[in-house]
Amino acid sequence: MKLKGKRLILMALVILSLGLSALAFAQDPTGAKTLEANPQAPVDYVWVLVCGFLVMFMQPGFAMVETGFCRAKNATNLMAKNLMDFVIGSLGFFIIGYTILKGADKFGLFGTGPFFLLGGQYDVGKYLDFFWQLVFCATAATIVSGAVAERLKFSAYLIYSAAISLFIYPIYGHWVWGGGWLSQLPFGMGHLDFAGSGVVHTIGGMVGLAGAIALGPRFGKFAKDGKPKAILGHSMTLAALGAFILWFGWFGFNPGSTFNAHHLRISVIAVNTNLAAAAGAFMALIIVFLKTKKWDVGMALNGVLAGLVAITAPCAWVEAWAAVVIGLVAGLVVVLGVYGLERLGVDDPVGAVSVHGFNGIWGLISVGLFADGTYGNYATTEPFARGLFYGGGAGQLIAQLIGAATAAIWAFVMGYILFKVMDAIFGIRVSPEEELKGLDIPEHGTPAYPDFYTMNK
Amino acid sequence: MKLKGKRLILMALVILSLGLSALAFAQDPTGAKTLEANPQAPVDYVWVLVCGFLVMFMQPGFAMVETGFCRAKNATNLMAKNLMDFVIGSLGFFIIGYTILKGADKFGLFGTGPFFLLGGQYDVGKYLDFFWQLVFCATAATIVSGAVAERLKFSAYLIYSAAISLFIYPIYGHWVWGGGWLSQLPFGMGHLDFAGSGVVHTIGGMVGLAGAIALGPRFGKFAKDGKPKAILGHSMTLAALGAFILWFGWFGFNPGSTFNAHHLRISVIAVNTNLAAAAGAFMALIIVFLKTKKWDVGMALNGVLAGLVAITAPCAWVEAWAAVVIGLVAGLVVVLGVYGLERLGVDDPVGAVSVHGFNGIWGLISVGLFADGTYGNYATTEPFARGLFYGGGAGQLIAQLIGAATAAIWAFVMGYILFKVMDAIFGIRVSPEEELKGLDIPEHGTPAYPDFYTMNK
Amino acid sequence: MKLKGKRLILMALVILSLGLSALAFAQDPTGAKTLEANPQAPVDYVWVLVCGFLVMFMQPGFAMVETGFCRAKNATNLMAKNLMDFVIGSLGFFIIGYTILKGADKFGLFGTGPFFLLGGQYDVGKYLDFFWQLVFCATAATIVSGAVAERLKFSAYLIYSAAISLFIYPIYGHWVWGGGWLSQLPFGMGHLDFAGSGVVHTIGGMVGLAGAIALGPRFGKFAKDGKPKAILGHSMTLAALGAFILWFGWFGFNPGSTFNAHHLRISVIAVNTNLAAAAGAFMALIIVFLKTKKWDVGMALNGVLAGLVAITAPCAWVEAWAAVVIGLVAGLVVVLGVYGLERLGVDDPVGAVSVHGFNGIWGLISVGLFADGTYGNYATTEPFARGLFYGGGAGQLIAQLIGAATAAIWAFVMGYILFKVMDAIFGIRVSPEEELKGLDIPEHGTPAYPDFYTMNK
Amino acid sequence: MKKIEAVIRVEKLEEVREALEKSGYPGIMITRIEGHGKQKGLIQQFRGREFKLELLPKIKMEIVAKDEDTEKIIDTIARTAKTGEVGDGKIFVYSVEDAIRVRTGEKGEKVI
Amino acid sequence: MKKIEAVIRVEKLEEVREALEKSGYPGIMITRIEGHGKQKGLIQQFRGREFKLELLPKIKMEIVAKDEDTEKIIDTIARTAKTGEVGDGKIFVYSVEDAIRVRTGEKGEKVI
Amino acid sequence: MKKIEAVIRVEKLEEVREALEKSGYPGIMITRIEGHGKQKGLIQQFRGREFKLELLPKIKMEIVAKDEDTEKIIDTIARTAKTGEVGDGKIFVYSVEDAIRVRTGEKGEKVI
Ligand SMILES: Nc1ncnc2c1ncn2[C@@H]1O[C@H](COP(=O)(O)OP(=O)(O)O)[C@@H](O)[C@H]1O
Ligand SMILES: Nc1ncnc2c1ncn2[C@@H]1O[C@H](COP(=O)(O)OP(=O)(O)O)[C@@H](O)[C@H]1O
Ligand SMILES: Nc1ncnc2c1ncn2[C@@H]1O[C@H](COP(=O)(O)OP(=O)(O)O)[C@@H](O)[C@H]1O
Repeated sequence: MKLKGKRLILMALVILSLGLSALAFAQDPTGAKTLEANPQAPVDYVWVLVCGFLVMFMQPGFAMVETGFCRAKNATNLMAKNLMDFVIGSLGFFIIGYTILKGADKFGLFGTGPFFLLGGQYDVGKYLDFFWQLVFCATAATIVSGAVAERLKFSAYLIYSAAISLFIYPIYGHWVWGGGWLSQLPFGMGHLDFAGSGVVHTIGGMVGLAGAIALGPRFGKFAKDGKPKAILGHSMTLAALGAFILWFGWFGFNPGSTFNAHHLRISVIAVNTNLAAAAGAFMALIIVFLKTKKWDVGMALNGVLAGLVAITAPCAWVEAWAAVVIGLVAGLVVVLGVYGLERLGVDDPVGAVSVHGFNGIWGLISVGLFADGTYGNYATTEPFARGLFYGGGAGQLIAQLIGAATAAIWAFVMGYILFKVMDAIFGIRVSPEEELKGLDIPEHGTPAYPDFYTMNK
Repeated sequence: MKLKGKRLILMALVILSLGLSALAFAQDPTGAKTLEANPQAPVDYVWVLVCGFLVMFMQPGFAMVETGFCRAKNATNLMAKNLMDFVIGSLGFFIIGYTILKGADKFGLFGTGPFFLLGGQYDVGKYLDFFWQLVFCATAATIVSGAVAERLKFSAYLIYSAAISLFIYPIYGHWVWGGGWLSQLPFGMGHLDFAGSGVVHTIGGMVGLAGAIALGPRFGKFAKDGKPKAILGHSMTLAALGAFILWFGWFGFNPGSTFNAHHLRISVIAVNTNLAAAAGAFMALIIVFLKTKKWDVGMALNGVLAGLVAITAPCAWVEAWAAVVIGLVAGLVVVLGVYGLERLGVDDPVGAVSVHGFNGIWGLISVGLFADGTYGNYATTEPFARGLFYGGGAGQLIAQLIGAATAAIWAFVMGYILFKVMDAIFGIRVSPEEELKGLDIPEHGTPAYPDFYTMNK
Repeated sequence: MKLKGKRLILMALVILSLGLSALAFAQDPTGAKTLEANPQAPVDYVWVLVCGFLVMFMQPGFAMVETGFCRAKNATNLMAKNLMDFVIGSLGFFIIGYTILKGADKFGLFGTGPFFLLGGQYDVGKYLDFFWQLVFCATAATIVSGAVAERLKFSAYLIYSAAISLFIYPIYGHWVWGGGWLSQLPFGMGHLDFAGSGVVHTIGGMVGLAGAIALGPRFGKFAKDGKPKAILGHSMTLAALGAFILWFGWFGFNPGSTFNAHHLRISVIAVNTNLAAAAGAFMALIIVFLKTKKWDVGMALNGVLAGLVAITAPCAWVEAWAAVVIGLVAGLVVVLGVYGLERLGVDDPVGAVSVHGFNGIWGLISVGLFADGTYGNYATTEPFARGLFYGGGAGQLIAQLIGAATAAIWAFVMGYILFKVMDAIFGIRVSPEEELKGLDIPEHGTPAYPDFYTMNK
Repeated sequence: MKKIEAVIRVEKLEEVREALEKSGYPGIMITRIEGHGKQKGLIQQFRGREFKLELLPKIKMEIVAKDEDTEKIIDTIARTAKTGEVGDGKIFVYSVEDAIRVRTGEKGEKVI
Repeated sequence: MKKIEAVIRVEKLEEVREALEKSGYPGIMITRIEGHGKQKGLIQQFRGREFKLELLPKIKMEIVAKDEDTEKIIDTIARTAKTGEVGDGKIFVYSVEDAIRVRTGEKGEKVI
Repeated sequence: MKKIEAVIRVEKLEEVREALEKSGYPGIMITRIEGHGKQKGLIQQFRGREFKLELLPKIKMEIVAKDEDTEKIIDTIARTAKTGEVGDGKIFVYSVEDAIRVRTGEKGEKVI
């Protein structure tokens, strides 16, 4: 009994301090006061940081997938873009993006407060949150490079990178994760997006769609009769490496989004993440095999990513078999998306729109269907999210549909305006000669593989 | 004094709750009850998950080593195999493999219970264990792709992947880690295999040997007089990258196998893992240098992996100098293995059998020699494992030899039957023309490096 | 109140045990006593180990950057060097290096004690410290391979690797981190180098400079009139991958250097690390663009690393905006360094001297300027480090300058003697024919890319 | 029989081949070469340092044709490969003594 | 002196070279080319989309031989390179005016 | 017009090209080939197993020159490509029937 009592007190302490941990003792740059207030904080900090490192490591994952799926003559350019979106994203998010996302809410629309992490934000908890939000923002930013690959000017990409990290991402992020209007929808528990199927992937994917449309297809993508032609990537090994790195990094992305190691639910999230990825790859491989009688690795890699994107929103709220189902559907969505966009004349060199844009939407919707009432709003205490199939009614589903539509429209419209305005001012597409020669030498002076005999296709 | 008292109580609480943590409060999908029962659980969950992520990241390590050591014309195929064994492995292990491995023991032979993680398995602790076991199973599965590279049909590989994750691996795993008969041998502490030199590596390596024998050597591997010829891999950079990734991932594999961060012994395990890898590489480099006067990087990379495989079983039970000795012997074993198999006419394109099969056996045996009585059966409390050189007598060694022989025979026989049956039904080897052209285009339609001028050897 | 009281006791326990944790209960190979003494130890062990794994993973980062920036004909050789410096480094540091670094201080100059981790060092805490120090030592070792790339004999590199891990690194490390004279300078808090801008990077970079000078430039680097010529690397994708891996690994390097997860300051360190890297890349990209009107990715990648190296010393003592400034200056330093060394006729194929040597120095100095009094000497309790700009006077700056000069001189002189002595005895440079053909085949027998048509430049 | 050997720009390969396809040609060998002629070298850059690449990537096409078809093929190539800028390339013509079709062993002009 | 120029299948390179080795030949130059003749293009596929590769990888071998050896070498190549399927390739013969051995500076047929 | 076809060592490319640059030449095509002649194969090694590479990487240079320039160009190449060791390579000379400059459509010796 005595033991039990001590234990309850200990528990109480833990729970209490967790409750306070978010913003308690603000402006504690040293961290000593925060630790005193919450002696259990170290494991949370370790968890969040390590997961954040994994999310950052998704950057080379994207870089490798994109360059692997594009031609050797644009490989340097893709490295440049994937590097600089993270660089510009980091700086832009530091300057103001973070404030817009997580500052004091104004009208449910955006956050306000001091910029540059100044003004009372020099605090271990604040910095932890900033780090986490930053790597997520940068992930959204880097998605777009694939959709606009092999033809967008580098200078336009730098400006785009600034725009997405300064406001396109932070504003939508605020609506969902910063206390904005979507999080307060009067349906279900409000719009729910656990790790960002919508905030990160739909936003990235739909800005990418806008970019791909604004740019038009690459030279040679469509025959004169409009029939799509395949343009092969230059390295299946790098593409596969990239997909594996992303899969690995996603274990930071999803489980880390509890922002709290005391939610032991993290194990369920990890399992769901893995199973959805596997199911996505399996489905994509099988569908294309039925169509072409070939085991298409490129599409299977897209299937992995599709499964990962789709499970990102629901991962904390569903159980294993549902994760498999969500992944299987994701594999279907990505295949249909890739074929469908080609039919519409849109050229998305790496499948970014189908992977991130469409499956981000599917992921959001799936929360409204499969949420099974075992996890709350980043909380292990009631209320728990419950979808249509688990007796939760249509409320959550409606909230999800509203959020998904908002994400898609916001990102597409902002992206389209951005690219069109840039295009009107200075032209966003490289010249036809540069496109034919590849962007590496005209834009960067540096061919990616000068020691190898390469073909120019 | 008072302080001391509180401390003891705290300790007691911790130890108590750790004892219970494994299965206590089953069916706690939310994780709140588990946390209440064991407030120290978060650091264990974080440890196991992060280590599990690292183990998953070994997948691209294998992919890069194998593709680097094989020819460019089969690179897409190797990506496909290394991807799909993880995909099929994840799904197969989810469907039934996990139940066979960890379900309620029947006759010491296999586990039983509900499949698909259903039936009371929706529990944070269960899911954690599932995740950990899954990434290990997938590692065993992916080892084989190297031994059968450049000639096995992709469809046969899909079936093999299902077979190993559905029953070949789970059944043997049950014998050692699921409470089966090997763990209950009346010698020493029963058969001990800390992180799976046997369960994962001997199993994978010996199924690989069976596959390599069933398939026969690649065209051109042996001259008409039977003399082995070298077939160079296509990228030493990718091979080295892969070996480094594996080395990195092994820090999840071995230290994470405590399944418990409260075993501070994890630091010893990390040191041993690193030193054995270094010693293995050193030895392999030196031996081949003495023979050929060239610094053979390919063999040194194999030496790294050999050291890692060998230390996998004993890593928790030995001290640093012993790890170095175990690694040095592993370096010797892999070199002798590679030359020996070639002499026997077996073609193992990447050295998987010598690295994983033979050194898995050596690792198991070394436990019986070097275990020094400082760590128990996944426990920091007595009884501790003790080998021949540390006054433990021959008991543990006998248990190790029985386990090693069992692993080798089980895996080889099951593998051989599997490949031979498939061969009888639909033929497991691609046609000679496909082999000459490389598997990438006939099987997948996609060459790995279409922008580069490549040679076909 | 009652609650508060309990909490304070708990706190006291934590702090007490932390204080003891470093060496308390030495020779506890099992770890049970250490855990009993400090029930909070697991999270620290997990943190240090996971960060240590990330530091180890920097090895392939270096390997990929170096090989990407060098020619295909030396790619196997660079893999061999980057592998074997870690192998030899691990073994050498195990044999004696660790004792010199962390053994009982003698005259403030070096440590003494038993070698081979023997003699009472079989202890979980000791092994943890050994692991951490080992991966740092190996990082210093691997820096040099870039500066001496494409012309140093492999045998000379093996000897160099032994020398740096046996004594060059450990002795200087002892001065700063082992209680040696630099740590006891009577200025500021003594010389401060949080994660090793000096200990690791200046040492590595300046030994590299010595090697580059001793070897002379590569054939073709300078025209007959002395004008530097560009020698392109063979893979911008691998170089970028390597830089991303390093960026990722640095999140272990810097935050992990608290050696303690209870310093919640780790979040600040992570943010600073990221921002400095971004700022360094941004600055390097812009400067070269202003000069050549091309977006130079190679220099931007160097800029990333420059920012990371520079922030390594100050990361724990500064705030975010200062990290950005430090990174921007680092970007400038690396560009000036690269151009300056070329002007002086020094050939550093990958920019290792500018990245690690010069920015290591800048990083050390920046502590004396920007330290803002929020963190102590690996402690969250006073005294806190304070630089010139934060009212700390010139004391800390002087300590930093002394340390920086010492590091640069020690490393350069020892390195120069080492390479010159080896050169006198057996010649450290490959023959001109071997250099022209590339080192891969003459030294290792193995071309890196035998399936590809490569050019020999 | 003549062999027509044309050096053209890399970017023109597809266009020229399609033009030949339309106007008809017996067969082709395409080789990736590096060339140097009147065209100035290409400036490249690596880690801040510029340098001139003297040898530029070019495509060499070789077609063995019947004497009577030679003119037309040369015309087609010359027309489609032209940009008017330095570096467009050259076409050389050689005489061929004999030709054999491996598949059948036949010899002479008929195998073209 | 004649130059024998043979276009063969990539997979046949090793076999043909070994046959030549046995029957004797003076020296050889091997180039990796892409070819187009009667053989249909190869279907490849990328992310679900099929496409036809018009240019197929081929091997070009060039041997400069004494007039009297030409016949035998052509025979050897034609025999071993043959599969009977479309795409086996062709052999062309040209006359060579002179030959120089760089190592010695010697000229004429004797350097072959 | 003559075509000069020289097979040289890979390491000699830069030196030969610079010598030609100095003494003057009209244009050049450089192809990366594999060759086999008197020179012994190269021993390589992979994972402990040695093997002989029969085909060695070589450089083929082709220059179409006016008849009167042929001698000098051959001399320049032969001189700078020489090491005196087996494997230095050979130079072959062929006659060229016609030449066309794509940029202008001009024909004959003047386009060289
Ligand atoms: N006399 C020649 N011999 C061999 N190759 C030549 C000759 N002249 C031109 N070439 C090839 O043609 C290419 C284009 O020639 P160039 O002189 O640059 O253009 P243009 O034909 O417009 O004068 C060169 O890169 C070279 O490979
Ligand atoms: N007239 C030609 N000129 C140049 N190359 C040719 C010619 N005819 C055939 N070739 C080469 O030979 C290869 C094989 O020829 P193809 O017509 O496909 O086979 P077949 O010899 O069986 O008719 C082609 O890919 C092409 O490179
Ligand atoms: N008769 C030949 N026909 C075609 N190529 C040849 C001939 N003789 C030599 N070569 C080429 O020249 C290269 C060098 O020739 P080799 O006989 O090794 O040297 P050397 O000229 O010193 O006798 C060979 O690799 C081959 O490519």
